[in-house]
Amino acid sequence: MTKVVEEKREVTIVFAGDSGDGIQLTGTQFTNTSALFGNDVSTFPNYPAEIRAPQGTLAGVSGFQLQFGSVEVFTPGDICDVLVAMNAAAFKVNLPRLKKSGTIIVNTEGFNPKSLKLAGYEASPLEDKSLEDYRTIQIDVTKMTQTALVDMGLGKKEVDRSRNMFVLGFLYYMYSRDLSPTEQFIREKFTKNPLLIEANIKVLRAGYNFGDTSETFTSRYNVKAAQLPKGTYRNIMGNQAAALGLVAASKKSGLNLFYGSYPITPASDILHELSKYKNFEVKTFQAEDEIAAICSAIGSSFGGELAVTASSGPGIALKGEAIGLAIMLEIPLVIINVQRGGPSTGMPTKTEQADLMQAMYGRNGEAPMPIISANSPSDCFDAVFEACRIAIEHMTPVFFLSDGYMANGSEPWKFPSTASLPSISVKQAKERKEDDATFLPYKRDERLVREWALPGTKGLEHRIGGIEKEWDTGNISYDPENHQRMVKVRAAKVAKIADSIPLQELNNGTATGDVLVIGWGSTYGVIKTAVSQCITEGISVSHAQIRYIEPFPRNLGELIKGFKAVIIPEMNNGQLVKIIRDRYLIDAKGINKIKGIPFSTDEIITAIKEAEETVKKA
Amino acid sequence: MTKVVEEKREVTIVFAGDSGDGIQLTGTQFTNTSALFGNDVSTFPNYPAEIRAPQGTLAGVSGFQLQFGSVEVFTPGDICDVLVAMNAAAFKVNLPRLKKSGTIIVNTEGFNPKSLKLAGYEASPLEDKSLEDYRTIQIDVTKMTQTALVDMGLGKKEVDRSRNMFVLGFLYYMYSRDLSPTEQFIREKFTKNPLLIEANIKVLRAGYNFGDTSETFTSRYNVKAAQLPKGTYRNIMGNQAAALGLVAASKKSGLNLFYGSYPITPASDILHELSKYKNFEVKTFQAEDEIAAICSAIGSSFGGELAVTASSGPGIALKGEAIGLAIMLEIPLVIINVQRGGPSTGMPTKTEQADLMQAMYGRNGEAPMPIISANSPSDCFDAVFEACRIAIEHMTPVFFLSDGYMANGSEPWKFPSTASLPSISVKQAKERKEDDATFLPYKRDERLVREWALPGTKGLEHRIGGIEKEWDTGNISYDPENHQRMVKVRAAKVAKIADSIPLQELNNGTATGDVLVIGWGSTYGVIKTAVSQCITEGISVSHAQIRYIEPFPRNLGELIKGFKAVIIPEMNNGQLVKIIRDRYLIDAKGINKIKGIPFSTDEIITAIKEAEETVKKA
Amino acid sequence: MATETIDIQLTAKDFVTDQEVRWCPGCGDYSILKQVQSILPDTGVKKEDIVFISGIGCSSRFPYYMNTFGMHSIHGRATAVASGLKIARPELSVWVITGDGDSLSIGGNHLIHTIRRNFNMNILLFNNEIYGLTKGQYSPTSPEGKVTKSTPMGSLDHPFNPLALCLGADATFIARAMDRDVKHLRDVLTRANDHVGTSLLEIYQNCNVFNDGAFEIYTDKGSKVEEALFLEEGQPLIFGADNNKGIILNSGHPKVVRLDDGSYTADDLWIHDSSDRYKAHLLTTFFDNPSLEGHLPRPFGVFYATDRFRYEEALKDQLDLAVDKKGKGDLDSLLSGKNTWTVA
Amino acid sequence: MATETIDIQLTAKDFVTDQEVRWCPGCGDYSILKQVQSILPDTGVKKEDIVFISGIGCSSRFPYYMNTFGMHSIHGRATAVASGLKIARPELSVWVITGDGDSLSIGGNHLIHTIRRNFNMNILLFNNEIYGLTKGQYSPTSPEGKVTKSTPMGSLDHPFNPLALCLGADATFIARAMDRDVKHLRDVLTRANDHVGTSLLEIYQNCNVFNDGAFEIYTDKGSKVEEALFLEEGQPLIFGADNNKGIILNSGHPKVVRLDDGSYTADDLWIHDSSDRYKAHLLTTFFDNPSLEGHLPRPFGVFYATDRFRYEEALKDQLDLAVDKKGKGDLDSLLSGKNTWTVA
Ligand SMILES: Cc1ncc(C[n+]2csc(CCOP(=O)(O)OP(=O)(O)O)c2C)c(N)n1
Ligand SMILES: Cc1ncc(C[n+]2csc(CCOP(=O)(O)OP(=O)(O)O)c2C)c(N)n1
Ligand code: SF4
Ligand code: SF4
Ligand SMILES: [Mg+2]
Ligand SMILES: [Mg+2]
Repeated sequence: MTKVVEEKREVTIVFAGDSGDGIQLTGTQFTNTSALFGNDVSTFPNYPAEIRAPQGTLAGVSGFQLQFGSVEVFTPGDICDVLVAMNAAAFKVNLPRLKKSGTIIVNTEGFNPKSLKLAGYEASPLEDKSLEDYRTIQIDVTKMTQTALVDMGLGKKEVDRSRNMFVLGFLYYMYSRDLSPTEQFIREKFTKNPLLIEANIKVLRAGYNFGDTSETFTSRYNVKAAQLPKGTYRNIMGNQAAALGLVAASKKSGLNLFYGSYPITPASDILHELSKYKNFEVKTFQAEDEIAAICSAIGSSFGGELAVTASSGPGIALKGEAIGLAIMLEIPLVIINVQRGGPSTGMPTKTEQADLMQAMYGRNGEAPMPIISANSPSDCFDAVFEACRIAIEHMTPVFFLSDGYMANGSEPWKFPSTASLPSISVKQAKERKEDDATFLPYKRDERLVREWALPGTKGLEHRIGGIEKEWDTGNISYDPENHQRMVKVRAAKVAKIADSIPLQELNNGTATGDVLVIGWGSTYGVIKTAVSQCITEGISVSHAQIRYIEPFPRNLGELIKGFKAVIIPEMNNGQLVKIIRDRYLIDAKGINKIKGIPFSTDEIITAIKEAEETVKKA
Repeated sequence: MTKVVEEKREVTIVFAGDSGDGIQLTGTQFTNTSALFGNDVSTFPNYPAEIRAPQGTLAGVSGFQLQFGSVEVFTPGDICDVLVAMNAAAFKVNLPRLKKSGTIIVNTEGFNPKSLKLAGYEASPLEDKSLEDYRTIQIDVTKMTQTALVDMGLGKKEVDRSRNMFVLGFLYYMYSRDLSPTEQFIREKFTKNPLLIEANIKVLRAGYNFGDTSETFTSRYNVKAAQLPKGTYRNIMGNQAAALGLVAASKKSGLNLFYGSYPITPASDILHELSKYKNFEVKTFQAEDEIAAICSAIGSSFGGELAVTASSGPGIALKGEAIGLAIMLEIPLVIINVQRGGPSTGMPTKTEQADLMQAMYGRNGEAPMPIISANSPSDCFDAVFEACRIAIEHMTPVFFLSDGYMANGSEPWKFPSTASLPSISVKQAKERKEDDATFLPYKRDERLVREWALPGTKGLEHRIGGIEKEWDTGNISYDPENHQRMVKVRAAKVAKIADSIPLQELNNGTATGDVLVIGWGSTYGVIKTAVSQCITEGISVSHAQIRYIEPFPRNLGELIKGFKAVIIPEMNNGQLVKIIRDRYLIDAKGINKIKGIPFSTDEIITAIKEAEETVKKA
Repeated sequence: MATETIDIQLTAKDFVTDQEVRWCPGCGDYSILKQVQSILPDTGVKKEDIVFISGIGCSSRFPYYMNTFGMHSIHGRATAVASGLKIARPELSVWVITGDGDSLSIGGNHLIHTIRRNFNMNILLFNNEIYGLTKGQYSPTSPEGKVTKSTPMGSLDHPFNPLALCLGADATFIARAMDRDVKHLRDVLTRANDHVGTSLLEIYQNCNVFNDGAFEIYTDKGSKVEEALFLEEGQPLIFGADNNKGIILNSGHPKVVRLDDGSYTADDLWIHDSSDRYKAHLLTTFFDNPSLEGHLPRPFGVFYATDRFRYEEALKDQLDLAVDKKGKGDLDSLLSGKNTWTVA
Repeated sequence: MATETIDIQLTAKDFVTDQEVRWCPGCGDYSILKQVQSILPDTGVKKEDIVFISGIGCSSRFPYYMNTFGMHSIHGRATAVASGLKIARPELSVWVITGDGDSLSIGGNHLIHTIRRNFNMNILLFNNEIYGLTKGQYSPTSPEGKVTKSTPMGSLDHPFNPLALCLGADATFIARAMDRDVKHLRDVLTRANDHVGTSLLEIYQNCNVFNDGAFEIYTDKGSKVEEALFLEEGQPLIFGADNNKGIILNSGHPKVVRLDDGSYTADDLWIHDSSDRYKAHLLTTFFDNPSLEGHLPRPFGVFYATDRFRYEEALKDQLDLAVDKKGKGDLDSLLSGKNTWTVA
């Protein structure tokens, strides 16, 4: 029997199962294999809130969605072509994401009476007529795996743990993929246990062969390599990229990296990542709390290192007072907020963009500081590198805003070479001789930046602190005129950074037109996709994704003036929109989704069309 | 020799000396006596940053400015009619505040060579021609006091400590004041030391008599009682009024007051004040830090008390995370910020309004809460009472913003009777019987407010926390739709408070016109004075002082539309102006002073005239 | 306990909520939950008079599973919230549930301040020597050199000795128990609850996902007799297979001796006296790494219990005294103050 | 101290800045400032290698007056800032200046964590048993019943015993001195500086404005001999007029005995040994209210000093080891990772 191989431009798959089912690993392997094959990929892991929620429950479902394509893909996909469900709960939670006529692959053993009950099903949905619209592939994965491993002397637990390899093998067959990258991975992972290597590879191949030999499956798909720009790629997650960006900035500035942090979801992975790089002179310090974390970073920065602290919303709230100190001290410091659903503890494992105003204003007094964000997982590298550059070159704390979506999502990254990265210039005050003029710690250059004066340097002894300081000398001053001058100069210093950052470019569309969609952060991919599609449909719409939120690029106001309507999609209740309205007095409209999950392309397209309609009517 | 008695409408005096000179006490006594006499008064104490800066230095100068009048006065005065200087440093610091032709009263002993040197004078300014424009009264107060107390057996320290009474007595003479209120005060203050009573009264009278008998002083002044609205008055400072407002709200709601706080300038006096009211069942808890302070208040509120926490900017920054928790819990809580100069430690003893944005946005996630401010010292009573009412009736944390200026300033207060105060209605959930429906902790009424369910009430057992909660039940929920619904309902609940607060009224001027001056907080008095004066001069200007900053009064947008230009004076670098611009898309202009000291009337008048000019030109 | 007692007898089941328990299967938290639910009926306190307050962490999910009043607050602050509640409502039975990260890392300051103020509340410190909820970073109780997600080359922090720290903060009650010895745990829970003042109970809790077996040496049949020392009031310090070892005090320094070779008898041994602060201090120092030669066994039970005034009671006394001295506060006279004038 | 030493001899004057000292006349802080300035030249550390870090409080103004590097940080956080600096620059000589409110109230957690990590730094805790800068509220070291601005009816907090707390946090060096006994203060400052690890020196400091005379009993000629016990290494614990009293250890419990009535001689007494942790603990308990009958005298000097690894050194070792094992980090190979593909 010949099997048809169908060409596909892009495919979205969601893997779902219990958190013990190895879903994240399965998804990551499929992603890596596809990326290595040359597809463009974009992923969205969706963890349960519990470490290990009770097996088989709705709350315990772990999901991993990915889109891969022979064209550029900017999101992990809105609706899925394929749903892989290891049990009834995973099926129930994810069915709404599946497109009509999509493919369902289920492990039938996960639909036994107990599992059905846990998922709240009266009867098995697999026997339901409602599934007629879909193509359903039912496999007793558990049994197949057991069969494959019979006589290998493994316990039931170990056998069951390799079930995911069967599914993966089967999908590799369906999408005509090579098994070798995953086989290599298995060999490395179980390097200390040859039996497990053998077992996992066996099951992986069993899954592949099952697809190949079974008569049921007549179609296979092929998603060609994408025409990505030339170069060498790797797959990378946002938090990983941020960690690498910090190490790169350390290298390019010649400063050791200090990372003071307190664990919190979803920022902790940066700490885990960096703690592996001790041979890069990277010092990670797990402090007793977020306040100690930022204060230790302030101490390290005072000592002359590239100091970084990171957290998520609630932890950032705790850092507000110390951020104010860093602003007064005018020392370099990068503060990373990997945002999650709020307020308060909120939804720790879900994504959101609701801490922008906190970054702008979350401290006492007039305390402006630069804010920069990234557009996608791999872009975290560039953005955090840029945050470090600004911090060091402009002697200021800088916020870098990431979020759970890009932190855990992944995509191919055409990584740079060390040589191609810009260097970061560090201006430290020089040793003073006896007859040199007295050192003035708060004397500024033309960019209004003071010098970094490191302990250990002769003649630079000086004292700084959080009380208002006197112009030039940095001594305590309660003088009214001095205070106003200092408040203004601190603001001007931040504003002046606009001179050295790129102008805002349009990410899509023409320089003038009907609708401008302004986004920031991880909405980049979905806005990009939606705007492209609308342009194809002939709608007059452009897209500007803002990386530099404070200060804004110099030309942003001008750019906005070219459009009749401005809409600002955000995963919050409207924050950037407030700043834009205040600054440019235009009636920008917020498009808001506060569900802990990213926008779908459709949602943005609908918003664009509504805006276009309003423009047309006017 | 007859002495002329000259009538004055209003007089501004600044008392200045070392922080050990009893300046604050002298000023307060003069204020109280004038108030008791029937003048309208307004005061502005200006402390040094140090507890006791070295004697005689510029940094150690303590000042107390007051304006009193036979007409209503709204500010402590811009320029002074009289400067009382106990030493050269006090003279130097305060001379710029004195109007040309003003009166200078100096203690000559404070201009000895050592004092001159400490103040940085080469030669005594008293012998300088530059003083010719002023009327200078030189008294060797130190010697006069010593003479008055000779043979009383007091030590030099005690004698010198009563010098301020001589000055006070002299001023009482100059302004035709009665000595008895101060004599009464002395008797109470030194009740355990009759010798000191005698001494202080002796010196006070000596000062008075010195004025009376000395031939040098030919003019006396009379400032008639003001035509204040009928009623009984007392003099009150802002922090005191806030403390009383809390006790009153406790009484009118029937809830015990819990005040959890950590000392910080300029908020500590509320703690000191409240700790005296134990017989009102007021519980004050000095916590180990600001976080414990607010968390203890959250615990107390959960237990059913009227819970309050207070701090100033840096301490408020530390409370951000816990404020988010209170927003999630939807429990009553009043958070007081007595603002001071920032950022960071800033200028602790100086005033500023730079924590508005922090109150709006200083926490993670979408976390809206009501914000209310007061217009003047006595208004702190009403504003804090209103904050308590909103907190209790709408089950929400509420910010009350005060500042150092109104906290330490004082004015006459036509205090209310308990009976005249509105009552605050507390809606607590009732005990549940066996067959009652299950209690739903997050079920809301038409105002979107949930019920307060106190431990100890049978059948109301429930668990709440900072993780997103399910509609009605309050159980943990990660459901995307539920999250959006909850974020929106928390915002709607706060927005709905606008239904129950008064419409914005104009404090001065006509309902439409050229210029609208919008203020908030302690700028009330100076804007009121400036606008009145401009209206007299025929300028088309009105004044709206906003008490309710979140939510705004429903009619604010409409009201603003009636004017061609809007200016917003703030003691910060522009904060309310941002909110107004964003909300109403009008080109409101900020008038900003960031000097740690209040606006002068002139500064506001100039701004109004400039705005008027621009309107006329357009 | 000042709390009113009840006539209908509750059972452990009355304290179970309708919320699904969501700890990992096998987590030590299950056992602790069960023992707490099982001792509460015997305290005689009404369900509605009990409040569980927690911070953030796996263990801090505890209140959701207790059918009492409860608050899952923010990380590290449970003791501060509980302090305010105790001041507001001294009659309630308040329990704080906290983890080793929650109470000793971010919440360390509130813990020691609560302890010195001696509010009448019970603090259950679930010590699993790891951050569970954030998936496996070392905690302030993790041993030196511990390899975790954030310390791939081993932890560099010298760990806290929690009971020694709390005693240093002048605790009035310190005790230790473990998830697996349920009868002993129930006994100590009851004694913690009976103590009037802040009772600090450290419970060794196994995190089978991120730190499995951290306390196995004390819970495993084989090693337990040699490694765990159970403190009993008025009894000598004896442990070991067939009770063959004991502890003596040698001019203020503890020493392990054998009871089966004739050199010492039970009469020579240190007698446990939980009112003796010096001895309690010594017991907290029984904290060596159990893999070291000559180490002392780890004590379990009540180390120390003493009576000291409670903050909330002292405050109540001041409030009463103030009323006695000044009369019940009269708002009108407070508002008018002492110096008024009238404009007619 | 790893810090390089110098050839030109500095003097106390070299450590004076041009900033006017702004404490209240008579404040105990002046003396401490002076003693610190006077011992620094003898440490042989260069001015530019010394950093003073403080929090907020009267005492925390200290760095402005030291002609070294300095930071006046925020309230309670000086130890955390200093920890980061020590990790960045282990070779610097770092001093933390803090008050009883700064270190034990808002900063309590950072203090105990710094202590357990044992960074090589010196912490000078200026204890005046009051909040000076905010004008007179009680602090965590104020005695029970203290009447202050925030406690008109007397404080309800049982105070911390700072040295007991720090020992509970496993301090490697604890000591006590006072502002008025300048020679002793200089000695103890020098020993604190010599200690390699976190040295915690509590200094009784008189706040003559808000808490005058709090330590008079230990500083006043008349009472000092009876009330202050000066600890000297290897010497018996003797105090009292004409050294007429001593302290013995009675089966682990301290007791005051007379030396002048023939019942005891110096040979019977407790010999001070700052390496004995048990004895150090006992010494911290010499903390009774001095107005109580039969109270023990208050010890001054070095209670305890021991050697334990320093966090920053252990970290340095790990960094070196990592380079040894993996080679110096190569950014390009880090950026490329293990799985790459090329689009041609
Ligand atoms: C302000 C803040 N910082 C950090 C976190 C992340 N966080 C949650 S629980 C936890 C530590 C958990 O450890 P532990 O207290 O030992 O509890 P366990 O999970 O082990 O029971 C951390 C770091 C948070 N929720 N809030
Ligand atoms: C976050 C914050 N909270 C409160 C304060 C106010 N404050 C400054 S110093 C201080 C306490 C001072 O006491 P202590 O540490 O004993 O120092 P001392 O003045 O007695 O030397 C307080 C409460 C502050 N500056 N910052
Ligand atoms: S992670 Fe550990 S502590 Fe948390 S629930 Fe799982 S087993 Fe228990
Ligand atoms: S208030 Fe007290 S501690 Fe502060 S400077 Fe004055 S005397 Fe010293
Ligand atoms: Mg733990
Ligand atoms: Mg102090």
